[in-house]
Amino acid sequence: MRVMTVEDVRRMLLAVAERIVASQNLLCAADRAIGDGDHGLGMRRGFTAAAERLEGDGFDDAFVPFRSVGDCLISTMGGASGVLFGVLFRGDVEAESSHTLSLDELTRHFERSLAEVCRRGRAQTGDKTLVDALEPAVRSLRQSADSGEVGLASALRAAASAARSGAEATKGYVARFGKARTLGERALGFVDPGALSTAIVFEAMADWAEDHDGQGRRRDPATSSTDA
Amino acid sequence: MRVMTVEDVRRMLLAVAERIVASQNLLCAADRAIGDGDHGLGMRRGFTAAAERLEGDGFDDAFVPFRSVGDCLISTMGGASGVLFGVLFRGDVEAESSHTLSLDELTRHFERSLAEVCRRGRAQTGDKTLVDALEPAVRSLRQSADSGEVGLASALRAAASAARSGAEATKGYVARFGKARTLGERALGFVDPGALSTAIVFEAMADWAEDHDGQGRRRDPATSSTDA
Amino acid sequence: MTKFINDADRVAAETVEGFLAVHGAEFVAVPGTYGVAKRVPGDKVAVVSGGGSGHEPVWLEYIGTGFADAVCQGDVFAAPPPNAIVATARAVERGHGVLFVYGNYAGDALNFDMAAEELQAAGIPVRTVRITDDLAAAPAERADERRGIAGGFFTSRIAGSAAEAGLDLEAVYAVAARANAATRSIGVASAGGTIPGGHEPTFTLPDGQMEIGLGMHGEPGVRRGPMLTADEAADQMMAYLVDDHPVDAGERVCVLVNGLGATTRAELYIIARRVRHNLDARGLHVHDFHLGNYATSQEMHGFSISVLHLDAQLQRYYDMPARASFFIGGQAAPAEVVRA
Amino acid sequence: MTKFINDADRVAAETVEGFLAVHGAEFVAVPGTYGVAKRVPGDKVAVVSGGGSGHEPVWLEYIGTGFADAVCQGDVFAAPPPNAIVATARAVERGHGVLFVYGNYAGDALNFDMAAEELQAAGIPVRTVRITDDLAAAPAERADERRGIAGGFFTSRIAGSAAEAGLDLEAVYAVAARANAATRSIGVASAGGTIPGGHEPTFTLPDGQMEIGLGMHGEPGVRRGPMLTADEAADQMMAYLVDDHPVDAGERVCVLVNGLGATTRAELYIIARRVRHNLDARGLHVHDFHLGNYATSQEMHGFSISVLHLDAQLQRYYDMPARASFFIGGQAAPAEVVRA
Ligand SMILES: Nc1ncnc2c1ncn2[C@@H]1O[C@H](COP(=O)(O)OP(=O)(O)O)[C@@H](O)[C@H]1O
Ligand SMILES: Nc1ncnc2c1ncn2[C@@H]1O[C@H](COP(=O)(O)OP(=O)(O)O)[C@@H](O)[C@H]1O
Ligand SMILES: [Mg+2]
Ligand SMILES: [Mg+2]
Ligand SMILES: [Mg+2]
Ligand SMILES: [Mg+2]
Repeated sequence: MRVMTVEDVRRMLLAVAERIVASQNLLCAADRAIGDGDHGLGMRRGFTAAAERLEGDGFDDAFVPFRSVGDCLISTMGGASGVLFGVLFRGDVEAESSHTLSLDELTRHFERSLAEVCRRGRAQTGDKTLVDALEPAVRSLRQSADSGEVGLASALRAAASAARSGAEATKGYVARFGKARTLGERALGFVDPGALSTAIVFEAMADWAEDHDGQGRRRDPATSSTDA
Repeated sequence: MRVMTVEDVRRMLLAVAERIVASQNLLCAADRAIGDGDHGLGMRRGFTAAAERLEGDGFDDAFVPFRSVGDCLISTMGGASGVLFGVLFRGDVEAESSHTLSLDELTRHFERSLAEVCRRGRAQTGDKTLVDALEPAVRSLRQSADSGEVGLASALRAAASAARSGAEATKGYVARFGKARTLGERALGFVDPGALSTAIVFEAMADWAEDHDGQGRRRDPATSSTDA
Repeated sequence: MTKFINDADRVAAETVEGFLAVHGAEFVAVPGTYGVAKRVPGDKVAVVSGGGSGHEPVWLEYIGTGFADAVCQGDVFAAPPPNAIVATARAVERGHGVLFVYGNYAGDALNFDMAAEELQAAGIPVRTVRITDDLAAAPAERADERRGIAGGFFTSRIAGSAAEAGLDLEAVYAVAARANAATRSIGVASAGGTIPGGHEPTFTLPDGQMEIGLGMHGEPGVRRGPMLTADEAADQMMAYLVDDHPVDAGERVCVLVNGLGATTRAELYIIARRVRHNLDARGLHVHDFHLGNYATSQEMHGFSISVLHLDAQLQRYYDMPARASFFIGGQAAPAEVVRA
Repeated sequence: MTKFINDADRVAAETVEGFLAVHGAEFVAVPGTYGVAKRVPGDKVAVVSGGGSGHEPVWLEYIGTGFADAVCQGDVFAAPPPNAIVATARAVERGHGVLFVYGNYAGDALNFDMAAEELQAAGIPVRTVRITDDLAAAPAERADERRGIAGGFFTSRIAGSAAEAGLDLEAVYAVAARANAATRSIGVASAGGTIPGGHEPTFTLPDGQMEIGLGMHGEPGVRRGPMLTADEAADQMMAYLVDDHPVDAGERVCVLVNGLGATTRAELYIIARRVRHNLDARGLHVHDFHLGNYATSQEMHGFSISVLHLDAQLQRYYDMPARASFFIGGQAAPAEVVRA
């Protein structure tokens, strides 16, 4: 798969929403360990609304499903992650427009997301936030795009692995933002809930892309990161 | 022992106070079952103050230690039992005066107490209150006194047995007064805390009288009703 | 043990000391008691309340403009002794007699009655109103055996104002008795509190169970069963209230949704929402709506609903200015602004 | 599960509905949000507050005379979304700009900042004061990273009064920021509450342990250890407060002893007694002393102590009339009437 149609993007994001909703308990448990325990609730609320929006009227621009999901998260979730996951999906207000989505366009989109997340949240890599998963994922996308040889599905898979490693790495960090900040060293050993969500988002995108990629391997359902 | 001196009365009441203080947990547990759990606390507070008063300055009237204990309970305990145990010891404000205490005088004293407890508390036998222990104890004292043949120690022992049976009998009653009233049939099977205290009071008096009675048997410490 | 105290035996005393540390500009200790009195009581009938401590703001804080002139606390859950009550009453009695207002519990009645005898023997006239708003405590035929719970707020407030209006003792007594007769309450709890220093809760309920009609010391209620939703519980309790004191459309009522200690304000508002629907559906005019912890039982989890049925006479005194340390003037939304 | 609710997902919504069922005469819903607004906001700078629900009376009831003109709640413990904040602000904005006052949490800042951008893009000037009173949340060098807890009461009250005094946006902002900078708080808890519908407490502590400096969502504090007596806990907390913001004898302070949810008023008074001793011993002038549940965390067992260091400018606004549904004007005892 070299480009995604508008419909591909819509279906992929529906799959993401479904995966996040199914991960509610997992995300709440992660947030209970070093936050206030509500991360899964907010994400479920936001992505339930997003799924409804995606089920709704047709889209004629491949960036619009992303923006719709983002706006939906921003206006329904509340909490830190409402805005942050909102801009993660929305990218920037000054967005591109295109009927299909190439890897390069997708990469530019997430680069704008990353910049916006960092601008608003003021977190950097190593601060134990979702940036720790998003930043390596975006870097990986950029490398795949620059190589010019990688398909969308493989690029998303690589980005998902990078996001997952980044999320895992947060176990070794103390938090500088969010509710875990005051925990100090007591946050060590726990994964950041937002980084975990971010990894799940990229994994769900990679899974969908592989499932709908002629050349892609069928994904093994056992690697699904839900807790249903 | 045909009469008690002022000093006898003082020492006997000190023994009563000691016994009640040592019974605190037992009385609280009984009150927890069908009341608000504080009966032992109030009794401890009252009898601790009463013991201090008894330790204090000399008395020249055999009724005065009773009245002092009563006043002390009334002014330090609070709660239903402060007034009721207060008048149980105080008898009536229009009291007798005597240098020694005969069985007949003691009986008249407790008859006045019983009348006063009933007047103030408006409870009758069978209402599951301390009256259920006090009334048979007083009746027993009256019988002993009328017989003209029973010594103080034996009379108090008989009264104590009557009080204990009366207290035991409260297990078969529903309460018409105090905090257990709203329990209805759920109070069945539980002894009334105030009746239990009353039995302990008479037992402590009987024990003291026997211990200080030439003819009396030495009491078996194992029958002591404390929970220390 | 999760309580912040110093010594279980000093809780009642230090609570009063703390009250005076905050409100000492207006009130003063009654020496040798757990009583507090207005620094400047009016030249009028003295209203005196009291009872066991552990229910704060009842009775300690039921003092102020439109409330009592003096209050006397006892130990935790124990009535104060007669001599303390006498001293407290004497601190504010100004030659017009004393009205006692307190909850209808055996211990309180015994101690206040003995105090009344002593005051009367000294030539001070005393009248007594015992709060009997808890409809769960006895059937209507024996309403005078009922316990006093949060609805005592209404009677206290009206008694205080009637005295401030300058009525004589008999008249203040009559108004306060009328307020008490016009008030009904019912409580519900889902978990008990603990007495300071104690480790066992005052009553226990299996998790997921609740009990309607439960008393303020954990006395058993009329109906134990699985947790209902807030709306179901409010509906059932409103049915009990209306059964016991039928209402006609257009009648004027004051309402109190009272927290028993550990109930969140959010829960109280969720209950209040449904209570309001009930009142509106019955066509009642809500003259005033109170919400908050007005009468507690340690950190018991639960609430009570109290309804005062106003008439013109009661309203006159109810509407007079009132202020106590725990109290905020209530305010009712006009029926039309409340959405279903 | 001991909570009286209908549906965990409807708690935030029904809490607001209940608030309006009681206080609907003065306040009105902001459609499509969990926001409420004054029916008749003044022709002045609009003060708008908000944050996650579950801390009632914060923020829902921080509205009224001398408080905010509108407040916007989020879901339980979650900041409200930007569009809800924008709608809430627009309901009371009258051409003089908007001051946002809210707790310094990442979620609140992100959402309020995005709302501010949107309002500013529409030509409405916005200024923001983030409450940072919790000294346990970060060292003094990074005071701007501290969380907002119960001391936000003082800043809210002063901001509301400054706006009502007719100051312009910059001036209201400056006064509110000054109030925030002059406020310090510290909390302690011995048991956590549960989120409605949740079964696990927001934080757990072995029985008999307490934690000083704990946040309002159960965020860990600075010192966990065995339960202290009330006096010891109060002394330690006063030491933290005075360390962080040294005081001189004769200085004028306002104090708030705040319950976190399940703490009894008796405990708060026992704490207040010791706090008062501390203040008196340091020769401070207690201008006002508040006690009660002004900022809660569900039925958490614990309390916080907040101190506002008054200066002449702050006092001018502090002393203006103020009234909210949870709020009673505080009053301090003159030092001489407080016994040791
Ligand atoms: N300033 C920030 N920058 C980036 N991410 C942040 C920031 N603050 C919080 N987060 C992310 O948000 C997550 C918490 O989200 P959530 O629990 O939904 O919100 P809240 O903290 O309001 O309860 C954290 O795990 C972290 O990844
Ligand atoms: N009206 C009454 N007449 C006689 N005894 C009573 C009456 N009311 C209560 N009591 C006695 O008081 C006892 C309870 O005492 P206590 O627990 O100290 O007081 P309280 O009920 O105030 O907590 C009851 O067990 C009963 O024996
Ligand atoms: Mg969270
Ligand atoms: Mg008892
Ligand atoms: Mg008692
Ligand atoms: Mg949250």
